Amino acid sequence: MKKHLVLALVALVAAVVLVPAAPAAEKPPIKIGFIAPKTGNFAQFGLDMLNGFKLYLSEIDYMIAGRKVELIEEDEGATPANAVTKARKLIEHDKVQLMGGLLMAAAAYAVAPVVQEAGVPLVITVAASDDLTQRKASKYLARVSLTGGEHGHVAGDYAYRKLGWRKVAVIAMDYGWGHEVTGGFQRVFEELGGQVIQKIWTPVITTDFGPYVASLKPEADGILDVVTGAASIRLIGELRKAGVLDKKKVLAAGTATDETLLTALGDTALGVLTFLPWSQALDTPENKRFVERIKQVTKKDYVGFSGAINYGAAMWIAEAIRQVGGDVENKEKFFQTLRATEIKSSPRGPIKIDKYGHIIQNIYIRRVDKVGNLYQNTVIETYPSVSQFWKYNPEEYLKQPIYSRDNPPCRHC
Amino acid sequence: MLRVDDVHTYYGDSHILQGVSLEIPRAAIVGILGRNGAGKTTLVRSVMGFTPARRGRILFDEAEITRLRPYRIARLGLCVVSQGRQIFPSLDVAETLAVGARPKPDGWTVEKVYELFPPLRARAHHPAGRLSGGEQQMLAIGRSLMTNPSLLLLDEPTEGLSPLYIEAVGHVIRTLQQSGMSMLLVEQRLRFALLYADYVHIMSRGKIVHSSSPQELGRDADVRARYLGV
Amino acid sequence: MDVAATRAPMRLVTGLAVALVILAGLAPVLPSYVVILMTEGLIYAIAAASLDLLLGFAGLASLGHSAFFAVGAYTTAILVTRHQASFGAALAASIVLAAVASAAIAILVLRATGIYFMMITLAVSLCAWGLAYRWVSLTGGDTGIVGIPRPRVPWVGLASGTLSFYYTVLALFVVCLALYLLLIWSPFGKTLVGIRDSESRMRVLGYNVFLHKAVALVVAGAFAGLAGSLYAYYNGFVGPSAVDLAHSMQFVLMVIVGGPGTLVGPLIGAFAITFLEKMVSVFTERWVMVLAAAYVVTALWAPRGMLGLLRAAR
Amino acid sequence: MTGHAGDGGATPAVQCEGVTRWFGGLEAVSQVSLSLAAGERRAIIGPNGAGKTTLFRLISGEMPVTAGRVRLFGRDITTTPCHRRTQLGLGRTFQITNLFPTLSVLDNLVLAALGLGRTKFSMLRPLWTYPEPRARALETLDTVGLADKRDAIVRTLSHGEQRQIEMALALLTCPRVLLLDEPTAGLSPAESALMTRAIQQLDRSITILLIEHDMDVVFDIVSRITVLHLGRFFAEGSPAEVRQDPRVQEIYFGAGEVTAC
Amino acid sequence: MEFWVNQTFNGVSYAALLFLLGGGLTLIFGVMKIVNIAHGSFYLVGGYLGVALVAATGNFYLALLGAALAVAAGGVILERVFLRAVEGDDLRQMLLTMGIALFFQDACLLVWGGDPFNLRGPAYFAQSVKLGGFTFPILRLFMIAAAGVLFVVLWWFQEKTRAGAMVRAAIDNAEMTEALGINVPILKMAVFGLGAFLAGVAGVVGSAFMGIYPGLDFEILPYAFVVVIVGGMGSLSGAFVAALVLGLLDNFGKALFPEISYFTLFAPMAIVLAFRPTGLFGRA
Repeated sequence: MKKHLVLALVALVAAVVLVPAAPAAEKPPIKIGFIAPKTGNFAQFGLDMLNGFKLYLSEIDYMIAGRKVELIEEDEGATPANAVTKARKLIEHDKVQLMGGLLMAAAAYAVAPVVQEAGVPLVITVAASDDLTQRKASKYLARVSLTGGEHGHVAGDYAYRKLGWRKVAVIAMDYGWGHEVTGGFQRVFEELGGQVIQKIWTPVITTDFGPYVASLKPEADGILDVVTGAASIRLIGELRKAGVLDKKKVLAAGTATDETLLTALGDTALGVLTFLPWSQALDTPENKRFVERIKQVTKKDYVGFSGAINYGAAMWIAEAIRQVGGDVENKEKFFQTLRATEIKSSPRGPIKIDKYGHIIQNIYIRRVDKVGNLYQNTVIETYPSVSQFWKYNPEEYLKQPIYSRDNPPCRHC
Repeated sequence: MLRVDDVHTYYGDSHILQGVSLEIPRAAIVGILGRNGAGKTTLVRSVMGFTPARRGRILFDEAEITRLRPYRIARLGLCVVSQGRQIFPSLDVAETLAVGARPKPDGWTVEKVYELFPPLRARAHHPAGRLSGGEQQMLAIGRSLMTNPSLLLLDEPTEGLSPLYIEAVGHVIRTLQQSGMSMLLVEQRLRFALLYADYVHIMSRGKIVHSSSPQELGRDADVRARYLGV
Repeated sequence: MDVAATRAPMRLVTGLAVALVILAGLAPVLPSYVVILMTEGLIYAIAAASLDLLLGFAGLASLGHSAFFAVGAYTTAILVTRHQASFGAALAASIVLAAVASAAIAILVLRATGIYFMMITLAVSLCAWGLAYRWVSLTGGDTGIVGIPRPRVPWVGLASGTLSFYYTVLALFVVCLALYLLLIWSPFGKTLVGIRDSESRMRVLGYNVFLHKAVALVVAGAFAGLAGSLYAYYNGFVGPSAVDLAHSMQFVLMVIVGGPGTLVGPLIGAFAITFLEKMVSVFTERWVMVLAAAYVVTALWAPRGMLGLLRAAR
Repeated sequence: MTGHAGDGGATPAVQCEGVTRWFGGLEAVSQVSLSLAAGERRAIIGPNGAGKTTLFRLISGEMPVTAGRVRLFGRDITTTPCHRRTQLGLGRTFQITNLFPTLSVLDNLVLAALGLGRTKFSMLRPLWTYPEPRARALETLDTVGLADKRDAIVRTLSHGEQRQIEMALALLTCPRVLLLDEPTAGLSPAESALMTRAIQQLDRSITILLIEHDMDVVFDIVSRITVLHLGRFFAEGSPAEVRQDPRVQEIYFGAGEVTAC
Repeated sequence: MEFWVNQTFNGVSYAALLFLLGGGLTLIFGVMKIVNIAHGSFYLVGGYLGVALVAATGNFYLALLGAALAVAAGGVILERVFLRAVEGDDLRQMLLTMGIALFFQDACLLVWGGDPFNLRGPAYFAQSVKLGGFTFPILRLFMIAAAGVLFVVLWWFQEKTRAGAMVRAAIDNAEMTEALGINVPILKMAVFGLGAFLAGVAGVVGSAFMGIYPGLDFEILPYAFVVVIVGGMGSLSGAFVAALVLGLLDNFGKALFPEISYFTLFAPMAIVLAFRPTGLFGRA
């Protein structure tokens, strides 16, 4: 028995030692670790992330500033704990110079301290939780995706000023993203004079939205919908069937009508308004070119949001590496450069980073339309260069607790 | 009709039947006597295929059935009336009779079973689990008859019955024999077995230790005392 | 003192000691990722072995074991991040609270047996998940609790955090292993096997079967709490995924894959599944298929788990 | 054996008053009353299905009564849990051998020896370091003559050997009242005789209630017989009286002949 | 008034979905006595096949039948090739069905990718009927009808046909059933196939109702368990009543006390089991 154990161990050791056999070049490749789910519930998001990220790298032949780029992909599965383990592997075993990816907020929160401790720059390319770049911001972390709060702010402003809503009912998923979008929305909307008259929190696994939709208050001018992923299909379908969508406008957090869901949503989502830093239908040359290229990779009509923002993330990282002349080994300089890097045009528009490490970017208001046989998120309004702090003073903003179920409290419910 | 040839059966590691051989001629009743734990029920289980013999052969009408699945054995014309009756509580009486029925020209029908066991007719739509012990035994026998077997294995058919019912069971056994059915009658009641069997075997510790006509056994107090404690 | 009775245990202890020396000695020369996974394997081994006390020894197939594991993990996370508790204090509190939680749950679940026990513990597991998710003020909801620093245990001459934590876990593992062995050899351990074999006989021999089962649940829960505490330190964070059904299933699978009722089997199972998941996934995206195949093959051809297979091979 | 002497003639060792048990619609035991003096040896007989084993379970507490009361040395134990009754001195064997099949013979006996002590909760010391239960187990093992089988796994023993262990387990609980459910079931005449002698030689202070089919065994052991039929009390008397009673012969033996095997 | 009518209707339609989920599992539980962890996979595969068949044929009912039959066939093969080898050992059955479930999870990801699909039913599924001032979505009516019809058919089959009596006999005592010459191995295979068929139906109907995506297999598995356990293993009527009770409880729980949404299904299960360890209609 002992013999078997020893043999097994030896085999494992051999396997690990032999795999990352580095080519003996004069300048070793730049190693980028990338953590994304490739199995489990969120596998498609992860694959889209990788598709976008790798599309840019392949466009530049995996060469930046004369150095080869080696991308080491790790699967986080569906559990944040896996992400931590894989992050440790990338840091300690592969000795990556930069780490990217991360889809789920929980995984990002869990990985951030580990990466921080190792002093490796971490670029979060999807995970949206506010505090990653606010109260829990860390030195080596930058985020080029989005936050719930910033999106909520934009939506609150749009709902009050452009849609003319005064009373709103909210139906939102009972987790960070839902709390933060709702919180941001409520703060801006109520400061402008509106009232949130109902907040329904739905468990992340909700098979039937019937009971919630039926209890939406009829006096609301409109509905804020913060339900994402496959559950969005159910909620929007239910809103349509119950007749809510015929009577009222629904303003939904962007990924509720992500391009990858449009086929499944079909006609039910027509007319739903959403807000997000990108749309497949965004009419810029950069975006058109990107959409065309990524379609060749995925062979699908619809391009997911996570692919687009990861393409931009790769552009931005590559630009930073170029600016340090490929000298990523000088961690401090590399990281300072990374944070200072600006891109004038990416598929979603310009990208720059605030001093807390979060992206400043355009946020678009979109409407689900049918054009020919295909559905699209038509861009109907642009909020340029939105900060995660909206128009508030960052220091004061950060003194308040993070948006949560009861913050801001529902005074008009 | 049935030949059991040097059969060895195990439960896990324990060697229960240790080389049992016997034969049942056509239209004969062969009795098996013995104490608890002698292996009588295991013999029935081996013949029926519930606990297949590990060694030895069992032939039915010259066809080997040693390792067939129980339903294949049953379809060849064997049926068992198990110890403890093994009634289906979810079925009513009529359903129980119908569930395994394999009709044959001039064979058993529900009507004939009711004629044989009149109390069952009155209870036709009662759940089987609510019948009295005697009625359950009738149902167990009736259920087996509905498969029109040519050989019936009766495992302690009188267990737990009142004298009245015991007599009724005896009467049924006699009737069945006259209709040409063969039977293996496993019994603890010596008198009952002596009364109905054409030939008796006594089992002890997984072996057949005595074989004779019932009359001989009736005379042989020594054997009775040694193996049956009577 | 019965000398003959000690022969088999002594062989087992010798074998385990050799294995432990190998585990300890190899670590410095192994790639760090392997050491990381070995750390995880050890933590899961503690948890899986504690479940084996229930499943393999007392015959209680619990699908709710991750609930106690999670109580330990959350206790540590809360105490360390909000109250700056020391390693020892966090560990102790985790063990105690997990034991208390198991005692409470025991009253609810112990009337059921067999498959129904499995199902009521499944229900407990699902409710615990809901609680972890919903009780945001305590558990941090879906993002859980982050920023749990690794315990600082000064190991002579060790700089690497990974290696130092590995030895910390290994040391605790050795303590647990010793306690497990004492337990299964002890009078109480024997009573559990007796209950598995025949509850009715145990009752007429004067045993309060309910109490013994409850004590077993509490003991197993305490060990699961310890493992959970280490898990919190290991990952640096705790979230609802520590409580979910998949995690509970994983413990059960570790025990079955390794060989229930053997104590050593679940240790092997814990290592096997940890490495299958996290090592294979480095090499292929289709690691789930590999894991699936491993389960199917074990179920079909290793009726007594991997340990049974190893024993048969000898 | 450290059985107590009887608590005097006044208090019966076991007393059942109108004990009744329903299973769904079936009355398995109905209004059974019986009383055993301390030190008495009594048999319960009756055809299969008479409710004998069910009555045992009601007395031992494995199953709650539907109605009626059970007393042990005058103490009402109707609602006392099974394991407490054992601690109060009630021992029992099973008709269908009920042992710990995956454990060794010695471990079976040691578990029985531990049942009444505090040691059974000890978790941090190996069992083999406790000399007392082991010594008691070995002593009992000697008396039943299975010393050479002590390390055999019980599952692999013969039926006769398992019956002996069945008895040994009950004796290790130091019973003052012993319920024996067909102790000779399935034994050969020689084994049966040995078992009968072993029961005869038990400490006279132990009150014995015996279910048995083998009339020779019954006559050798007991002084009184209670007959149950269809869950009800049917008759009671000395062995000779019961044997002569034509009604008993009618229900139990079939007409006329003693045929129990 | 409107609230109560609407929510009751929602609850009943949700109960219909729960019954479709749990009905097949309870049959499998009863006859085979196994914890079939792959039941969610049958649902998942059924849903995906349904989506593919709707796309290919354009006919929802054809897709429903085709997908369910395909899943049933798959179930039969699984039973014959794998499950029979581990009969009677519940731990190994669990390990095996877990392996099978993981295999299908990954295979579905490989074949259909990770994007969610919504199974497109007939156009009238998106419409509602108005009755006495209340609005009833046709899809939900269809779910209720589907569950109702299936329950009646299954109940009739189990209680009124000889094959159904065989199934009940096998649940009560498989050995004795086989001794009557009934081919119990085939019966088990057929029941497993029937259970898989129902899971396939649930997959197609469920996908029309709530879409289909990776991970749904393990998301719905606990729901199926809840129905089976609360109803009592092997009891079709139990599953029906349990689904109804749980559907209404869950629905009103969520509507009236959204704060406890997480517990409206599983806490009742724990409580029922704590007091009736074999479920509402279960026999030990």
